[in-house]
Amino acid sequence: MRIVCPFCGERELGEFTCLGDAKPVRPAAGASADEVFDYVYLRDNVAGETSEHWYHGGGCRAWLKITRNTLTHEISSVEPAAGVGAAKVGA
Amino acid sequence: MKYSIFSLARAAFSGHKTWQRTWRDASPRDRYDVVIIGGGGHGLATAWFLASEYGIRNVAVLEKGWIGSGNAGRNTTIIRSNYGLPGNSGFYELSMKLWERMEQDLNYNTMVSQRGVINLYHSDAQRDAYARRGNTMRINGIDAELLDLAAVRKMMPFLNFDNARFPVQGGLLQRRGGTARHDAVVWGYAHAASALGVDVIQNCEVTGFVRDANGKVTGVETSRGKIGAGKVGMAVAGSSSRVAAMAGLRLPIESHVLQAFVSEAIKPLIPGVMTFGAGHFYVSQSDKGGLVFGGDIDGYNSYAQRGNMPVMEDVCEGGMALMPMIGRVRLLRQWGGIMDMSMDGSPIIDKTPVDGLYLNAGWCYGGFKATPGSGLVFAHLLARDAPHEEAARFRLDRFRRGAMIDEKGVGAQPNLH
Amino acid sequence: MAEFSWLPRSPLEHALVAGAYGARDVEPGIALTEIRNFDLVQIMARRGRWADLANAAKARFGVSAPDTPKAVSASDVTLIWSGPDQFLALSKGGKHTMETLSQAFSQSASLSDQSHARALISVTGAQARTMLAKLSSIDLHPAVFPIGAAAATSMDHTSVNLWRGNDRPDGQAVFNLLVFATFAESLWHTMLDAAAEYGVDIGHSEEFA
Amino acid sequence: MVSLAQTHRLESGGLIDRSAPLNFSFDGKIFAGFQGDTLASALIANGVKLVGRSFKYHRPRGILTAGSEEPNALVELRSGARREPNTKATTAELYDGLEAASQNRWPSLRHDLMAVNQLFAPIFVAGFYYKTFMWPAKFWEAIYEPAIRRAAGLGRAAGVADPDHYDKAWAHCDVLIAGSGPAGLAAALAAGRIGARVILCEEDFVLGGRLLADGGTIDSMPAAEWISRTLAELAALPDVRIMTRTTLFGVYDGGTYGAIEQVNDHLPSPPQHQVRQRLWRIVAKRSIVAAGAIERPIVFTGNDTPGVMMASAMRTYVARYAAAPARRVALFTNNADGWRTVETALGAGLQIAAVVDARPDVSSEHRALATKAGFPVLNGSVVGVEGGKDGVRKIAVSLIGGARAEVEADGLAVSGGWNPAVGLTSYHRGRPKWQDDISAFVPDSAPPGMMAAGAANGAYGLGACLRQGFAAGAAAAQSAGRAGNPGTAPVGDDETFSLTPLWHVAGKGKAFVDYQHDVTASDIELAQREGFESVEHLKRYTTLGMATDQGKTSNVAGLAIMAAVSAKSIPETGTTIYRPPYVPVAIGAFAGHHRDENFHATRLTPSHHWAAEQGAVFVDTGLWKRAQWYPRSGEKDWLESVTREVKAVRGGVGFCDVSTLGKIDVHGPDAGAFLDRVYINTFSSLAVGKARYGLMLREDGMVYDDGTTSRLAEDHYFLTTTTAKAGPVMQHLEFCRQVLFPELDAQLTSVSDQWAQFSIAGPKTRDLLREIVDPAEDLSNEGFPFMGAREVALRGGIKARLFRISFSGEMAFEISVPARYGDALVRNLMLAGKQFGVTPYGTEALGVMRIEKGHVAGPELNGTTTAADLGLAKMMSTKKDFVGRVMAGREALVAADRQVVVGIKPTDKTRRLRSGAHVIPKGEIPGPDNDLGYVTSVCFSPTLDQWIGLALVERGRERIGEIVHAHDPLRGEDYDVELCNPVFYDPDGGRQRG
Repeated sequence: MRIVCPFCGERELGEFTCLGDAKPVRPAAGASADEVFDYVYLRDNVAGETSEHWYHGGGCRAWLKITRNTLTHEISSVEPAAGVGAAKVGA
Repeated sequence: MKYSIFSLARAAFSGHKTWQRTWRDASPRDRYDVVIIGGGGHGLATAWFLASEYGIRNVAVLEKGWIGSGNAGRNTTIIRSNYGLPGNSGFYELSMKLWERMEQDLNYNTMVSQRGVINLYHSDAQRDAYARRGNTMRINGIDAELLDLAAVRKMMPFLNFDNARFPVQGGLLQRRGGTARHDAVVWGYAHAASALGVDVIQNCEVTGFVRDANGKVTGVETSRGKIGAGKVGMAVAGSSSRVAAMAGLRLPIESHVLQAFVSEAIKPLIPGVMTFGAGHFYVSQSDKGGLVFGGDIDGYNSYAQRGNMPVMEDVCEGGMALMPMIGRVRLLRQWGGIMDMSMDGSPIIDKTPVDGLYLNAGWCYGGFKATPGSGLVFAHLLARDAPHEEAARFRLDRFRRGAMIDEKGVGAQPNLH
Repeated sequence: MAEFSWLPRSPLEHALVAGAYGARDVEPGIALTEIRNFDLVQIMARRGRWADLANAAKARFGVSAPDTPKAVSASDVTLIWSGPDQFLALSKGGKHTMETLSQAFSQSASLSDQSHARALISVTGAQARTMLAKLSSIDLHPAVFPIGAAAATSMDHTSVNLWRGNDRPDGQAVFNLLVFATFAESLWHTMLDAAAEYGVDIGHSEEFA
Repeated sequence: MVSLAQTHRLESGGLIDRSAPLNFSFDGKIFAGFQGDTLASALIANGVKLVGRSFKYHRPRGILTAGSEEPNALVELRSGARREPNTKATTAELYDGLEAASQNRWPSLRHDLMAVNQLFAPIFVAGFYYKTFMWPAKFWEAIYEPAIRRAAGLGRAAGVADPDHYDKAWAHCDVLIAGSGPAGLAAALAAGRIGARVILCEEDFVLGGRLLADGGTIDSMPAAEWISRTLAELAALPDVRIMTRTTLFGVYDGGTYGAIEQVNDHLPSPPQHQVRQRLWRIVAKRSIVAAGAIERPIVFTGNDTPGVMMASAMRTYVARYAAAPARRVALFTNNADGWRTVETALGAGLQIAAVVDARPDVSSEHRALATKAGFPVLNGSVVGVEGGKDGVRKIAVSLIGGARAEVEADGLAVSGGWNPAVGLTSYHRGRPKWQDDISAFVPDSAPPGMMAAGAANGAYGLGACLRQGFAAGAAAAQSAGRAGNPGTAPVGDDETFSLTPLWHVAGKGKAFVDYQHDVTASDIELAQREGFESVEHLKRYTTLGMATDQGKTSNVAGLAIMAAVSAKSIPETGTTIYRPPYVPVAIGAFAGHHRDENFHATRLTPSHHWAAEQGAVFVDTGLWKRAQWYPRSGEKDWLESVTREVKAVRGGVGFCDVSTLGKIDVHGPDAGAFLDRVYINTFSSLAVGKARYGLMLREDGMVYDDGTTSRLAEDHYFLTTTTAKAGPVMQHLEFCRQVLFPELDAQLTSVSDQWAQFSIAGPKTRDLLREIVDPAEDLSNEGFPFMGAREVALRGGIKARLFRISFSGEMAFEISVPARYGDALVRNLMLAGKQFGVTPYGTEALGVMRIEKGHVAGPELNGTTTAADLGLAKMMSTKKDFVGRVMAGREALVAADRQVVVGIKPTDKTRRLRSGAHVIPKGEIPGPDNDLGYVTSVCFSPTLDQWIGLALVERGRERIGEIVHAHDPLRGEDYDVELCNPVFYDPDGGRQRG
């Protein structure tokens, strides 16, 4: 697999680690245990296109949100995580 | 027809023209007491136990392709019961005991070969963890031995003892562990279940569930029409989430690819099953002579049944680190299976929140060894509506309760289990 | 009371043996040189402060801070991109140390001293690309990885910063590698194994290539 | 040197170098060949027909093919540690001194007693073993299986470490081409001229593919001349790279391809500093499979007799190697292409005995050729072969219409048509499609970026191969973004391909489909009868196509026979899944450099070489080498050394390198707020100049890691992790920062390698430090209180950081200096500490002291323990959100009966403890229901003069004082232990605060 890191360009799979589904969003403080349980444990586990968190640990250490097809491994988009590139957001 | 050397000899006179189908080629009927989705080892074993132990013979096993086409036919054939946590030890030992009588039970040679499984350790900490595990096994009445370096050297003189990055210090041995012929397990259960009246239906893909007004599952829609069912059991590891989604369920499961490899056939080179404790590599040698080996999952969700090179290289690096004598042995085939990776690395066998729908899932990469045990306890659940005592901890709600069975201690991250 | 000497010791001091290595029947195809005793500061822009950092960097170094995988050189410093919103400042002679830089970037960036965290190795020679192809999955073709190109990548499962410096006078490309200090000896041996068949000329230097 | 006759070497011709004779041995007998031979061609040149034995029946076998599809001619190549089992003689390049031996026979190839298996052939049908060997159960492992295993397998592995080296490399290109036949070379020309970066891989050691044997005319010149002109043109292009002896074996995601280069397999052993083989990971924007096609056999009785050979292989041996597989050749074909063998054989002066053509009609040209050369054309099929170990003698033919004929010949060339090499195009689980006009499967879909051209795509004529290859090369280069001019395509003759499908000639006696695995046509019929109709069932039940040739010559014939017996069409029957690698690849190549000590990288601490000078014993901790203890002369074992080290610390002062801890700079205005979210306790309130012990959880509520974090400035924290978790924690923190809490202004940098860090511990710590720290620094309890952290100056000018923290429970500091000064620091500590008896200590003594102090570490932080299990519940803040907070509250995680950390000590003070023992209530028989927990960490405590330990025990804290049973059946030990407070040493903490 090759992943086009938005910062480094195309790199090989070995530089990255996959964490898993990026769809579940960590519930805010004060969320119920059921909501947190859902976030931590339940997965759509899609056979097809899905978005995932990947870490470019063997490169620029950016966390990425990758849209990938689990049937073909084809990657259709790679975006930086929300907190990457924060230096360029309005203060 | 009963299989034996005598029936073989008799058949030889007729040029083997007298053999019947190993299992009946059944077409779906309108309704069954129990419909099992998934014609792999677990589904077929469940059907056989339903028929043989629980007297429920009006059973269909639905397989979307050919039986054994999922993980039953693409695993590395290891059987063992060397688990360390309550819940797992008892269950896998139940399974091991069923392996030990399988051929006689089924009248089919599944080549259960108890040549031993050894987990090598390379540090004091690893030795201590194996000691804890081995003692759990012993306390549960399972055979286990902790070998020191000298004993390992004697048993496997070909390992790299001299210039290894992580020298072997010893190993945890289960002599009753070993391998079995995976396809034969599938065919044997199909053969025996079919003989008891179970319909084994191939090329029959489940496309949806039939529900009554209360939401209870009363049957399945399939590529070969609607089939009514008193109860429906899912044994579709690798596709559990996809099938469960048809009933509106989300599971604590991710699908991951695990690669496996076999070398060219060579004369006997290694005894039993070995796992490398300092890398991702385990290996056994098949009766045909190929080294059957594997390692870690690729680490990303996949339904593609094929993996990539980094893991392939990682596995071979482990192999060469452990026993550099395999350098000139050639890797012949590489393939991948879809693993139902659960959130604690242990299986789920339970009723689902949907009435009439029963779940057998989350086997991670330990499903093959569980085949007979899984069949028995799932049959028990389907027949009695209560968990078998050896599967009492494999409940679906354990994650919500915090009662995980996490052998590796890595938590809710399936790709680390 | 004893007087103490504080001689710095390079992480490659033990492993590096200057001179020829590997194949002897050929003109050495690889030159490996360790550059010792440098200052290296990681400069990471704070939230919303890239523009401020860029201005401060321009003022301090006289060149623009790299915002893409590049290494830019001024007379006394090389700025090497190391990830989004961050770069490394590599220098010698105490001109751009943590102490001196923290003033300049106190508002816009977080600074972390990496001077001792890395070893710096320069790879050159006719077979440099061939040899690096055994270690690096990066495409080092001259058209793809020109002078000034940089990459945060891995070699032998170990993170490295790789960039192409100015060509040697004989026209050979020069590849610079910053490797983590505690991995350096191990990676060095791996590099020697990769290079041995081409013949290696090993040295160390107090000066940048 | 003995002069050895090459009895079957033709007088002239071939691409062999007759000026370079080579000697080699086969089964101990010495033969001669030439440079440019393969082992197979050299054996043929020497008239050797019998080269191997089959897998199951041990039938005598000869050479069938001239390539990597060979099922029969497998040998053990080389000897000793370099012995390579199952090496295909057809691809092994000859070198001087080559040693080869036949395999799977005993005692010899000619007289193989295992051939007795043939007597049992009526019983040894497909899958017979599933029906027997079941009684009695114990006999399987004891008797049946060992016998089966001995009989199975093929060659013998060396059994000792491979002495050769391997490496791996990366390559990048626009267009990757597999194969150097007409299609491959034309593709390279087009892509190269356009300006693309091209890599062409050819498994052979000579470029040209089928052109080498079949010749032809291209651009009005002989093929050989066209090849050399083309290679010259390609060589002049800067970005075209031709790799011979390199086989593309797999295609992976994102345009990544695997290839194996046999760098030095053509030499007796690799030259110094060189590798045997190199694994290539090639990244290509586009790829072209121009790997040709594989001629397929026809299944008929006796088709495995030595001397029966693929027609194209016979041409190859005659034309390329000038070696005659037979003097009097018969041809059995179902297609026009097979007739080329007649032309080649006649051209080389061989006799043609007859052509058996299964087609009803033969072209007039071929009839004329037969008449001119004087051999009969028999329209029919071969139904029997007379002969044996020494080859074919006579062939029985059944003519269309029913008449029989016999032909005397010493070789039979067979052509059943061609199968495009669809492996590479199918490895992403794409299935090839059936093409009726050539009766073969051709690529349908292909992995992204890949296309097939030439014979691999079902285009069999020379002209078509050139056109397709050239067009594919141009298209690939253009779609890879190149825009040059490809010039004009090479032109060759178009030939018509005429074939009448014939898979199986029914007859009595064994007719082999899979030669190597001895799968016969009747085995396939049996499989169908028993319900194994799916091709995957067929493969698994009969082992068809699972041999080392991967079914290259057998798969399609097998499924065609299955289609016939199950009354389905071939496309309905379908193919099995194609699986890489395309050819078997040495496991060593996949490992490359990563074996022995180089399996994984090694990390060394800044004091490593100093410790080595002291004779330290090192332990592997992850990738690190850490000093475990420092033995002194006269000490009889590790325990004595460790005990001395502990006593020295407790009674004086010692130091230990703790640089392996993960160290992370956390910067930014929100650094404190960030840490509050990742730790269970609060850090935003920590004063500058102070350190605090922190515990972090996973989101599932289990303890993840612990360590001390210090606040060095308002916006700068220095966080430490355990050695084991340094990498994972960094990744986790980056996840928290970048994904979970992007709104926080915090920056993270690993500074693990920047700092050499040492723990200095013992009552004389301050005395030692005062020697080394600038006298102006106040190290008094007031000036530098417990949990203080700040920068200090050292004597001689450099700066250090001091942390007053203690793992040992003693008065202790951790000192860190920039890593290049780490070596100087230990030497200076030794120098300055001499007067205090300073003692370096290793990880064992560190571990002893932490157990004495009841600190938890790796064995307790095992991923299944909660903060409360570890006795750290009070650290959990209730005033803030943090990772893991909610899930930590689940019922089973706060249950009263959880296993929690307690201390243990044996009731018999002389008894040794062992980790991994289980804890059982005293007086009870151990069983799953009373297994209370287990011992996690043990040590001999020199301070208490007995073994002590920590354990995780159900309701452990309530049980303190209880005598329980330590049960260790693995080691045959059972003894009583008392559960106690885990803090064995200085429970009030007075020493560390003093």
